[in-house]
Amino acid sequence: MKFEHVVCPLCGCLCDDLELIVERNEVISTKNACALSRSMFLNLNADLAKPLIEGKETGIEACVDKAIGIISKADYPLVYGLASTESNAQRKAVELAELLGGAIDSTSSICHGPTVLGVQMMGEVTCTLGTIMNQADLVVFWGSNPVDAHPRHLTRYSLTPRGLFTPRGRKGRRMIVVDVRETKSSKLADRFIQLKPGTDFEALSSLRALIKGEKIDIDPELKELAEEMKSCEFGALLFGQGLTMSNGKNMNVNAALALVRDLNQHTKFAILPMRGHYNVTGADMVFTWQTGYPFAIDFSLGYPRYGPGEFSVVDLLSRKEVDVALIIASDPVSSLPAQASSYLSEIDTIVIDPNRSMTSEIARVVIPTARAGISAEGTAYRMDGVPIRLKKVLKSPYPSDYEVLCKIVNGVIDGRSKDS
Amino acid sequence: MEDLKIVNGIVYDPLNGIDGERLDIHVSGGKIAERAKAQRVIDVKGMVVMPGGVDIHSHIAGPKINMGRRLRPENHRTAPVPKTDVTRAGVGGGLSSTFVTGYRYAAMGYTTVMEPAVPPLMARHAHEELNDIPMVDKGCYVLMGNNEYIISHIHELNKVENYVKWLLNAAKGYAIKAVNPCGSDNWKWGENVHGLGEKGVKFDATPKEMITTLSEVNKRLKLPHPLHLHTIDLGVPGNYETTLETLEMLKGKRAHLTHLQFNCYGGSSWKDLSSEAGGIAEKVNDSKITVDSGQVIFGDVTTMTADAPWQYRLYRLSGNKWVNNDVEVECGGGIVPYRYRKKNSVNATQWAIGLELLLMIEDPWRVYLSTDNPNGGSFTSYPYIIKLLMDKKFRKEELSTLHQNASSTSLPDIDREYTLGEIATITRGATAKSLGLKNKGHLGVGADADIAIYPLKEDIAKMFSKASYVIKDGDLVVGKGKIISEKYGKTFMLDFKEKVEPDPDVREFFKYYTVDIENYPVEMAYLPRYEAIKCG
Amino acid sequence: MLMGEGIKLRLQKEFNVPVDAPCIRPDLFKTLGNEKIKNLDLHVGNKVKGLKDLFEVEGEFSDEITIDGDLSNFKGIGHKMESGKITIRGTVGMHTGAEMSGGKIIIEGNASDWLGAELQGGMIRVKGNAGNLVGAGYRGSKVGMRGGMIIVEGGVGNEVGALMRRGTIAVGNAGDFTGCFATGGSILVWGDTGERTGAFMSRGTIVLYHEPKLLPTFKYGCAYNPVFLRMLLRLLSNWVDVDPQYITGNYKRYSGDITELGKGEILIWVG
Amino acid sequence: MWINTTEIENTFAEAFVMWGARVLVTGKDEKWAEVGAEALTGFATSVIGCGCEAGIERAVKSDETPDGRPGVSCLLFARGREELGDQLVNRIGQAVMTAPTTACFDALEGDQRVPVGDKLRYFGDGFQISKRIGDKRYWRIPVMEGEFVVEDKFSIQKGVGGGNFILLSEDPDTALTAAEKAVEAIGGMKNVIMPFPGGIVRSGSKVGAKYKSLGASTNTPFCPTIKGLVKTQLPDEVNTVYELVIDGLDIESVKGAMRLGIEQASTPGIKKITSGNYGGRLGKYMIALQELFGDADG
Repeated sequence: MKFEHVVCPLCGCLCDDLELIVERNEVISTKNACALSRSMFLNLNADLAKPLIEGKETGIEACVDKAIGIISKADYPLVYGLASTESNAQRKAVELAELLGGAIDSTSSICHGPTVLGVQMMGEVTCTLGTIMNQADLVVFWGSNPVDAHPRHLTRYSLTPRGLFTPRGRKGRRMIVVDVRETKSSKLADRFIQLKPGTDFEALSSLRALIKGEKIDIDPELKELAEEMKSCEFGALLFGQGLTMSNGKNMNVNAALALVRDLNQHTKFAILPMRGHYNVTGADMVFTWQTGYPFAIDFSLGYPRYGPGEFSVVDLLSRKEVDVALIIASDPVSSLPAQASSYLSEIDTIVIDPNRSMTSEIARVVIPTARAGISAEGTAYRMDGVPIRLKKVLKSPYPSDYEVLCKIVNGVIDGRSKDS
Repeated sequence: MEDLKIVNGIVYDPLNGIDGERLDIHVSGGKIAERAKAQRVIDVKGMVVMPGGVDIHSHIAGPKINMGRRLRPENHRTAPVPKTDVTRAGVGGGLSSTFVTGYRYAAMGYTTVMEPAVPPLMARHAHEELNDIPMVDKGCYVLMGNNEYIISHIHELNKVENYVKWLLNAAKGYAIKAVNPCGSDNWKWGENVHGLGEKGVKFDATPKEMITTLSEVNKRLKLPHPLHLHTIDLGVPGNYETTLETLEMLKGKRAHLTHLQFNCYGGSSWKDLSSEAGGIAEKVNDSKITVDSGQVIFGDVTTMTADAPWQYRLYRLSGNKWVNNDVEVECGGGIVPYRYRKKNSVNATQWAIGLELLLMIEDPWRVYLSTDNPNGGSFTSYPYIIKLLMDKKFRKEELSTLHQNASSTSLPDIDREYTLGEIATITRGATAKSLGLKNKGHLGVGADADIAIYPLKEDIAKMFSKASYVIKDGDLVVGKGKIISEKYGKTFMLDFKEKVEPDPDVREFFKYYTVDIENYPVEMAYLPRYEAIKCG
Repeated sequence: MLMGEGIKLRLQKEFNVPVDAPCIRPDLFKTLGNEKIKNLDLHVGNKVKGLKDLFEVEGEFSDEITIDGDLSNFKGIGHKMESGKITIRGTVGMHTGAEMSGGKIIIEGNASDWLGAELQGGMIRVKGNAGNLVGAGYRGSKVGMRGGMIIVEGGVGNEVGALMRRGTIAVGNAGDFTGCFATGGSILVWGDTGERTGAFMSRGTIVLYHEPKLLPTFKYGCAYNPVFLRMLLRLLSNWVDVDPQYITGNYKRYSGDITELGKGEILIWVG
Repeated sequence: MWINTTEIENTFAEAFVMWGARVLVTGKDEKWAEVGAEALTGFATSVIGCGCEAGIERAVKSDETPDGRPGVSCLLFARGREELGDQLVNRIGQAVMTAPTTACFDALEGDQRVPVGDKLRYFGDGFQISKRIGDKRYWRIPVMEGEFVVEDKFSIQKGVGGGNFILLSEDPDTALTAAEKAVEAIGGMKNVIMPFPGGIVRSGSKVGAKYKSLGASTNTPFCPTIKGLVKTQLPDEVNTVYELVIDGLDIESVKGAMRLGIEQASTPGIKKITSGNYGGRLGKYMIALQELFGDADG
């Protein structure tokens, strides 16, 4: 069976033009998919999670009941993950955290959390990816390597496509890469500026000063870059974790946001974060409309409080402040610093995930689910905030993340009404 | 859902010509009924009974308000809203979270709210948020005034008509919205338009052509609500001339000019900005146009509009943080926090203009209450505005605390005081009528049983800020200003009768989008509770 | 109320989950008898408990509070207090003294992040170290500390005095982004400072006693002995030992951050 | 009444209300503090022609000044609040800001305050910096030498102007010596200044004049050279008269200064000490000379 216009639930590009051939509930070929995406679609059945309690396989109902039992008794539970699921599951997760008086955080806090902090400080002059396609004659990739991390970004959105006002495609666009090392992307660039590691902030600040017309003693390449940025017709700065997770973090983002904002006194310029997980943006969105805050939220007082560095996953775990962790569609053991992730094996950790992961290995309860975007529908938000509906192409024996979370929420409520 | 009988109330139902009569209201099956087998009788002796409020223009859902929420944790921090046994937690500052938005509207007796500016590409997001707003029915208007397909087909009315129809259906929108037509598109190149006749930077289309085209299409499609227009030159000193020209251009046509306060400025700079509300009101009196006021409220607000060049200007003026988002081929938008100050001459004049419009436009069926939430202030300020309208003395007292420039408007000389019937008109009857929502804004038999019951209080602001009872679709949801039961309303969309297919041109145009045309239309999954209003 | 009496809290249990304790404030305690103090609510994780469940409470009707115990996970002690004195004989958690407008907090151990955040007035003294964002503005705010004084004898983390508008902060060592986004006020760092001191500052003063690595967006002015600094140091010498040479010595003056208004200053002592 | 061989006339000195301020000028060393203070209080003998009356109160040691440098405390008096404010702005701006190394502080505890630094700051052309240290606000104005620091507002209070006594002597040298002795003694006192040159006035004045354009003219009843032509107040043997004028922050300080001055000046050869009064028309305070000592005797 052939599925067209399929949305790829892998990276923040959320390409929606894939074609899949499905036979016997397996994807047997893909069209338009990048290498990462193809590999994902063709290996969907590898490493599937099984319902486990204390490492022993059991029924999914038993797992859900066990999870309800654990989480209902928690003094301060953490709900975490949610970057690789759809928005209904995210909504339900917020409801659960609120109900429990716990904390909720998404993987934003370990990738583009600094971006959010930057935006809250400086504002953000941005656009959708199609605006870049249609208008940009200059694209600057800063601390991001789209060729490896977002393989179709350059061809679908930012470099080669011919848009409404960019009929010459690649020929009409300058590509600049600023990074601390050569990458596959920098090799494609018209100009590559290699920074000393940990000096992004200085470089961005210097560019701002140059754009204001200040004279400073700086690398001539940066001076040329400043001129290029000022004189383009429509520029875009696309930044990744090379900026957000290097020395300076949110301050680097502040400087980048300010640079782009200031450039708008001279030309049109926009800035976009190159977000990794396909729906990490959605987690920000859902959390924000339900609570006012995009990540690192605490409900222990009955209302939402915002605390990056306080209620964010790394901080809560490394300070050992939570007593139960519910991990949804994420693998913190593989992605968090050891000091934080090791605590997950000390407490009651529950994992809701379609696949086995390092976290499910250490979890007390594992609840397998139907994978969003493959076996469950729902909304995902592209890295630029464009919402796209994920498709269901395969059947799964398991309920979706959303369905499992609904059961847990209802279970907690039922448990309470029995108690009282 | 039990049947109800609401007895002994003093009823204001302007659409049915009822102005303060003591009447009993019967509710059955979620509708107003001739006679209900009332199992439950609510005695509202001495209270005022009105149809549920209908807000025609309030930014409550979608990418823009959510970006605003994300931008302003400092605003939320001071306004936490704890969960209760029946309600969800959230934040309730000027940018309330979705749940709190619903609760706050309901507590004031509002039961229908329209989100007025949705980029079609982001409509799915708007619907997701609308679905998380409890207590009220809702709908959204679709941004079209800077749509590059329309701009580039501006002289092909049939194509535009087909496209608009398809787009409204794709976005599951309720009305056509135009914001700074052609100006926001120019902002994609850092420019704006000045005057109705100015051409775009990249396109051969003028604001005038865009407005007349959309208004004509609106008419041809027989949409229930007229073109909802945020016209050009908003916020700029001296813009009243453009506004008069716009009104002249639309004379005899149906159109709704929104938050008109921002378009009534005389003078040539911020220093000599003055009110031209009188002339504008006269022109409105002399037309078929409807308007909403866009009252400003003193204090901290977050301005947000698809008028992106205006937001850039406001950023440069205020130095506050600024968000801009250009949406491919459709529109753009901006967000800037701002503080309206009593002692600021411009802000004080803006405050006065909003009231002048409401008081000088004679026909309450054609001027509606709004703050352009959250731009001029929060919707939670409506009771305060109602008090200003109903109480001349209070108006004067407030005026005396403002910068003197507010007193050089005609406001001090206006003696008009709104009656409760007129308040009911500008907050529900007329707005429902303008929206073409035949089951809203009145208490006639067959109407949705959305009922707001207010305690008759000395202080009018207090009276309207906490309804004694609110009934939504026949269920009692608010008691003494508190939510006693959470309930989700429906979303209004349009019913075009026949299937809507895009023109081949539109398919061709989608190469300028980064989303496949097949994935573009909002699926019905996003409207779990809906009512499709027939066009025509 | 007799002088010297005061209220004593002794922590009885140790917790890992965070405890939200803004009720511990002298201007409130001064109005309460012992029983009422004992019954004040605290949030321990998602549970509400009484003060007496955690502390042994002695004394009543006093605006001097002394607390013994490891309060590392206690947040918001002295939040918004307007008067009185808290002495913490140990280490304390986040948001201590945040938004306070008067009175005094003495911390004999260490303090955590957001110490004295958005401080309006009063004084906080820490014998040990403090965390990040001391005296800073909360997320999204335009203005951080608006007055008062914070003295940390040990080191502090990053972004001390972020968004500061008025007041004085004096610390042993400081991390990165000291005084970022400042629009006024004075920050003195007796020891070492990290990188990017004064980033985005538009006004305000940062005084350093060890040669830092400055951002390229700060511009050198001259070396001189600033009279106002003599005054500030003499005032500070009421609470900390100030080397007389700091008062009489010369300072190199840098203006910045030129990416912003550029009217801030970094003064570096040259002896 | 007599002190030693000097007759103290039974009359009163007529003093009036003035607004006073205490300005502390500091500098790199005593010299430059003094230079600033001298300039600040220069040409300030009489409000009649100088706008204010001012003088140095005392030297202030470095450990008592806000910036830890030597200072000089000055008192300035003017008829009204606004005049005093203007004088402070003009004088501090022209005489202290211009003087090398100086800084300028408010050294009065008063409840009313006038803007000074707050006005002078504009000289900084946008580069001035406001600093709050303790509970006071200062302005730092960039100047060619470095920075001039001046307090934002200065306290003012109601004070007393025109406390005086007049020495009548046979011999010019005796008169001057006695006057100097009085000045020296009063110089050690707080809260008062003697605004005239060396603390001594030779050209005492009376209210009114023959010429309509003048409000005051030479004190003819006390001018020895024209004794024969006017209704004189001078005995025949008197050849020289000096007046000592004292302005103070409060009446008690002025009285104390007058008492000490009269005691010190009552030396052989000083025939009589009297004082200028205008029949009660000039001022609020009438300081009876003899009562000064009545008080002292107790």
